[in-house]
Amino acid sequence: MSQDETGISQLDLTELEETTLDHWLNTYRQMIKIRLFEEKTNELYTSAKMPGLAHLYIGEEAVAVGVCEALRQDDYITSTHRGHGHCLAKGAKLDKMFSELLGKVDGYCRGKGGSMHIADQDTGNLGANGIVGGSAGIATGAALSIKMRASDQVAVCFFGDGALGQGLFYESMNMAQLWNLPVIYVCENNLYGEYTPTEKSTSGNRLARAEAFGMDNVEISGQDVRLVYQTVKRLVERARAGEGPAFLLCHTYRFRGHHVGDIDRPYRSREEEEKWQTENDPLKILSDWLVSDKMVEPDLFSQIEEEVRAEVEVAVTFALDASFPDEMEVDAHVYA
Amino acid sequence: MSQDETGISQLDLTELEETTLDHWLNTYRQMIKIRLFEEKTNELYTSAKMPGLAHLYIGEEAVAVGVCEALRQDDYITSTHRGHGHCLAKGAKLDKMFSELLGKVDGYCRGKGGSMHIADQDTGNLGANGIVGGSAGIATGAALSIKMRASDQVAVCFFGDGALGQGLFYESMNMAQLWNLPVIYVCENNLYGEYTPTEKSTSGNRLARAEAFGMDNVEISGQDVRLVYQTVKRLVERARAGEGPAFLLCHTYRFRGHHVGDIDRPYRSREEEEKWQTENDPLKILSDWLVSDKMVEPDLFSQIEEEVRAEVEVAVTFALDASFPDEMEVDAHVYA
Amino acid sequence: MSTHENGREITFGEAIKEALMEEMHRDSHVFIIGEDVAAAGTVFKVLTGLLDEFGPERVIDSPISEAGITGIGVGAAVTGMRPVVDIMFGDFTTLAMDQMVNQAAKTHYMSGGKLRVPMVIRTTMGAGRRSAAQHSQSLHAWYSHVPGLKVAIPSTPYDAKGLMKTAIREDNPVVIVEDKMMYSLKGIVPSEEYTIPLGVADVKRVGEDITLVATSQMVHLALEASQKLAALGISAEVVDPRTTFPLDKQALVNSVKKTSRAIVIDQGYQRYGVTGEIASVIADGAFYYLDAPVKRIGAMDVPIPFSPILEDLTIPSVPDIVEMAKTLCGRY
Amino acid sequence: MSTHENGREITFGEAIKEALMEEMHRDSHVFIIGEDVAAAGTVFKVLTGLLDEFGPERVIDSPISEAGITGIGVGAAVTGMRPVVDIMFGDFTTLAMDQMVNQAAKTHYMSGGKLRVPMVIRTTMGAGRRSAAQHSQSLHAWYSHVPGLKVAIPSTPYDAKGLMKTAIREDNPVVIVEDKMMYSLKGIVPSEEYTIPLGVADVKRVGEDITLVATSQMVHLALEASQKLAALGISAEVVDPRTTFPLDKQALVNSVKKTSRAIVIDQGYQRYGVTGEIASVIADGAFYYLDAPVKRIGAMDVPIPFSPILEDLTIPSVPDIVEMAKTLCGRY
Ligand SMILES: Cc1ncc(C[n+]2csc(CCOP(=O)(O)OP(=O)(O)O)c2C)c(N)n1
Ligand SMILES: Cc1ncc(C[n+]2csc(CCOP(=O)(O)OP(=O)(O)O)c2C)c(N)n1
Ligand SMILES: [Mg+2]
Ligand SMILES: [Mg+2]
Repeated sequence: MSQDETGISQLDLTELEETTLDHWLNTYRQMIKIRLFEEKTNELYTSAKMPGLAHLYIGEEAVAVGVCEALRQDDYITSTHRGHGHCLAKGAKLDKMFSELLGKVDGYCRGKGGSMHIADQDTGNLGANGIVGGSAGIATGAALSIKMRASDQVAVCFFGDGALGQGLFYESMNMAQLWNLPVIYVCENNLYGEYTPTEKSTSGNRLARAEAFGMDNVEISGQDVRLVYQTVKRLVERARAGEGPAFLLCHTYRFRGHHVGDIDRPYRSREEEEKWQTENDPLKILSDWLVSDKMVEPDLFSQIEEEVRAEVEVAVTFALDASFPDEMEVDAHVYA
Repeated sequence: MSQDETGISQLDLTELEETTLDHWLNTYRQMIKIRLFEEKTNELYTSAKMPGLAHLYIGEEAVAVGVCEALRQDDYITSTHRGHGHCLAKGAKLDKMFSELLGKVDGYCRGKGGSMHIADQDTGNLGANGIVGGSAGIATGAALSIKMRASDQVAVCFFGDGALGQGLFYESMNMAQLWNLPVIYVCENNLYGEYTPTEKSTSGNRLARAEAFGMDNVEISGQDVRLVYQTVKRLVERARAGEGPAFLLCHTYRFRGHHVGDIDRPYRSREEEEKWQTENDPLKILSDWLVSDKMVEPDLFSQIEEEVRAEVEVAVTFALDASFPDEMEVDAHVYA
Repeated sequence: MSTHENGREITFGEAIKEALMEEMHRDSHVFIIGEDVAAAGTVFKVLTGLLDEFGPERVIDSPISEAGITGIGVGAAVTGMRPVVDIMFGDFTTLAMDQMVNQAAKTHYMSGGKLRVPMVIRTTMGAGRRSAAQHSQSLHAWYSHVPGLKVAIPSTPYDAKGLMKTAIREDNPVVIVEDKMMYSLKGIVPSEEYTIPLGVADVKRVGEDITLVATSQMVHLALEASQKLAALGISAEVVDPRTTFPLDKQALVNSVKKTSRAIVIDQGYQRYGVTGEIASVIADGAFYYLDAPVKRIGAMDVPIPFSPILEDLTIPSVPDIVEMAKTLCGRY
Repeated sequence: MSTHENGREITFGEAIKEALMEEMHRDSHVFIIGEDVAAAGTVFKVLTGLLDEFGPERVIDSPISEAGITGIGVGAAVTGMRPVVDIMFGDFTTLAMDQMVNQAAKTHYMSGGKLRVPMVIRTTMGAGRRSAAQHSQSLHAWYSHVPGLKVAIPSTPYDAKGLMKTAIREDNPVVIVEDKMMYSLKGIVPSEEYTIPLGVADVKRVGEDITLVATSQMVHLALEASQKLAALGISAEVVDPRTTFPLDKQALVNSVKKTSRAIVIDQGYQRYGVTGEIASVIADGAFYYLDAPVKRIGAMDVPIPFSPILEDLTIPSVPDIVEMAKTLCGRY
């Protein structure tokens, strides 16, 4: 992998040749699935069908999908308050996710977790987290467990740029590096933590935060799913081979508000948003390349989109029709 | 200031010319005062006159004294569980310190704080701390307060290498750098945290931990008080001038156990201890130089030592004779 | 009951802001630090306008560092400032507990009375917003357990403003816990300046047959329950301690001595929480006057579930109170 | 009272170590992580020998990162291991509260019962060592307040070993709080293997006139007080809940129904602590049997002072218990 003059790693096009067209089409499908899931979630919110709030992942799809495509199903991830993308990318089902968002008993957590706490053991998702930075230790502990069990799994810790404000991150990275644990810290730098620009809350250089612990680190654009995939594949191979943890900084952007209710967004300009949405849409970057380099018919993308849209419709209908938990559920599962 | 090939900053001998002989003799006096205070503290412990435990500063005197000689009385320090040296160096009185260690009402905290919590507002000591790393935020907050009050004070945060394990440090350094606060983080790397060698608990490079936040940072030997003083003077000047925080890494060694009861020290070799004690005694380094370069008569040091020893005797007698607090004190000062 | 009928009607959120606004004008040492407190005026929009009034030096947006900003608050407080540290959700105070408990609360005592920590920690409590287990807790029992901290949990705009102003002027760390569900609740506050001392309970409704001791939002449930009970011929007295520490034990005990029955209602987890302390204070102090055991209604002892149907079950409710009161008064 | 007179006499510290030793032999998923737990065998020397037996992979010295190691424990637990996280002083759990309360305690529930967190957090409590305010707290009321956590506070080597073994086999996070002052306390444990279920109180002494509910080290004070009371013709029953959650309410209430008087003794800060909960459980459950108010003796509500003369005043004492019992029994 090469770097440009800013030190940001660039795509290695020859390496891409190894990957099949099917892979990329599936990648596209995963990304649009997230996009359409989130759009539907927004609709559920605005039509007052969803309780509470949700933090949409629209615009950042390439990060979750690029990372998770490089993982096995039995690899672990820990996720964040902005977690739908991670869940879906790791293999979660639309109907059980919508059900969870609506507080239904068919949801991944029987409606008890909701948007901010979806977990799915079957796909290795150890859970979204409502505490910014709250999963840094959990991912690191999963990696310790992997090592103790002499497994070759890998753990990925997704977190936002805002989580770099939390001390737990540094405690965790220190131990991961000390003990050479198979964990990859993936920072989704979407330029804001809530309504505060990241440079107002983060001094110095983000990559250096990992470098300080002697940790392998890479900085990439998080909008190019090919690059994310390529980079993570390499980091995962290293970790699986016992070569230790890594820190991956992905530059990305949330196209929507901090959460579904964040409509005005006075803290950033419409121009900035538009620029990202038009010039840096991960779906478009991938499809453009597939059309120009892989001779894919543009129609194929609308076809995939329609297929996924139909799946989303089925799933949301399922969820809307599903039952709320029985009242007896309320004090079940407090203890195992 | 120059650096050797390892990057460790070295003494600038010409700069030293500016400093008077009186200054250095006073520096020596301060250091031997700490040494003798701690030896007496150990004696109080072994003769079962002191309740609880104490963490002795013997061997590390040059750090506290070098730093505090570069500070004004109205500058702030925050200290640690190993805090006697910082207290004395900042100007605390022997009798009130011994009294505190013995739980007497004449102590700095009326006997309520003890060894681990001595604070002295008059000399700017915001307090020792029983929580490793616990004062990182306090020192940073003092610096914020300085800035808000438009004062030209400076705050120094003393902490051990072990405190680098605490997340609070990184949260604090991030804010100090973001807001350009007049705070200097002084890491006393004495190679161990309790019974664990620092390299077993600290990955990567210690200096890089500050570098990661874009913070000015320097690494020095903490055994040469001239170098500590020279370095801190420069950092203090910068901070006073509004040029922001700094991180100073001082390599040092505690000649004694982790605390007064740590006698066997199986976690390190007698050879290692001896090497530090003979080759790297801060008192000897200073006095040797004063003899060889400043033509000071060796006798002067024994004379100073005897004077200080007498002061220590007077102080400890005062403390031993002092009264315990009245029982009514127990629930006074819970609230102001 | 505090009489403050002549005044302006404002919301609970506005009351908090007014208190800060007035105190920041009065004393230049008061400042606010927290996540998204400045331009955003907090995620609950409670502080909107303070940035314009006082600028970014006194209304400081911080990184997401709850422990760090609390520590910074302590450091600023011992060196002459009067920080108001804003911890967005009470659930996040778990990240700042060392700084709150080992540093802020103990510094004055450990220093033998020399150092002072005049600092306010503003945080929130309360479920009902479908925010799930990590954004809905009411952890004021914890803060109240700690010597060195004072804890206020206002239930009305009037109390919120008066207690906040007092807290800012206190030379001790005070935790103010605001129920998120009450920010738009309206009430009258006096036009002129006022403060409310910490440690003085307020009788929100006078009654004869049973005492409902209620905190924060639970006061309004208790008042609603009192209406229903009145229809049944049961006269309930509603007493709001307003601060869990100092606790106005005398007022609570006196009320129960009069009514001879009591229910303590609080939105924290029930076990080892606020209701246990207050119930045992009453059961002890009014022992010879009690006609029935002192009962407690806290939040159900479960992590707060997301699903609305479940979440609502975990929060004390008006029917819970009415039913229990009826039982205690022998009406079943 | 548990009968275990046939066995070996070991110390409280040895009991903890034996439990760990046995469980680590039994189940290779059990491991220990903490500061200076390995070569040093903890600062209290309780775990000496485990490193030799199980090696540094299963007895892991960590950096000074209480939040980090607790989080690591949660992550290891949900992925198949059974970590025992060692937090040296209970005072330092303040640094790990988010991980204990928002993560460990809630993960099972929030995941709808799918993820499990079989993890033990070992920590300490208790004053009396002249360690001052940041090394002497007993914060088990906090842990007990949190749904999702279980909390054991053993008072004897027998209980310590049996409860620790059960805790390690539990599929839930269990906090075990050990009084530092008891590590050298001796007692008999059976030669054969045994466990003790969580939630079963133990009557440490049978009596008729008054119930002394006591936790952890306070059990021994209560037993000593019982001797003194016996000399005065007052027969005290000493009941040790052993776990604050689950709490064996029935056993406590039954004892008081028999004796009609009770004092609850615990070394946590008194206000909003363990004594309030237990006293109100008893005052409610045994209301119609009580001859006197249920009384409480907790630690004095002050930061624990260093000076021995002051520190001793803050800890519940045998005379405190004797005096209060005499008063309750009408002997003054
Ligand atoms: C400990 C904690 N503090 C504050 C919050 C409130 N909060 C929720 S999301 C968020 C911003 C997080 O920013 P970032 O990590 O960059 O993630 P992003 O939302 O940008 O994806 C904040 C402050 C929280 N959930 N947890
Ligand atoms: C938060 C916290 N964790 C653990 C301890 C126990 N402890 C006291 S001193 C110490 C070692 C500190 O090492 P370092 O910071 O290097 O200081 P040194 O003792 O070497 O001067 C530890 C672990 C503590 N006091 N606080
Ligand atoms: Mg962000
Ligand atoms: Mg050290």
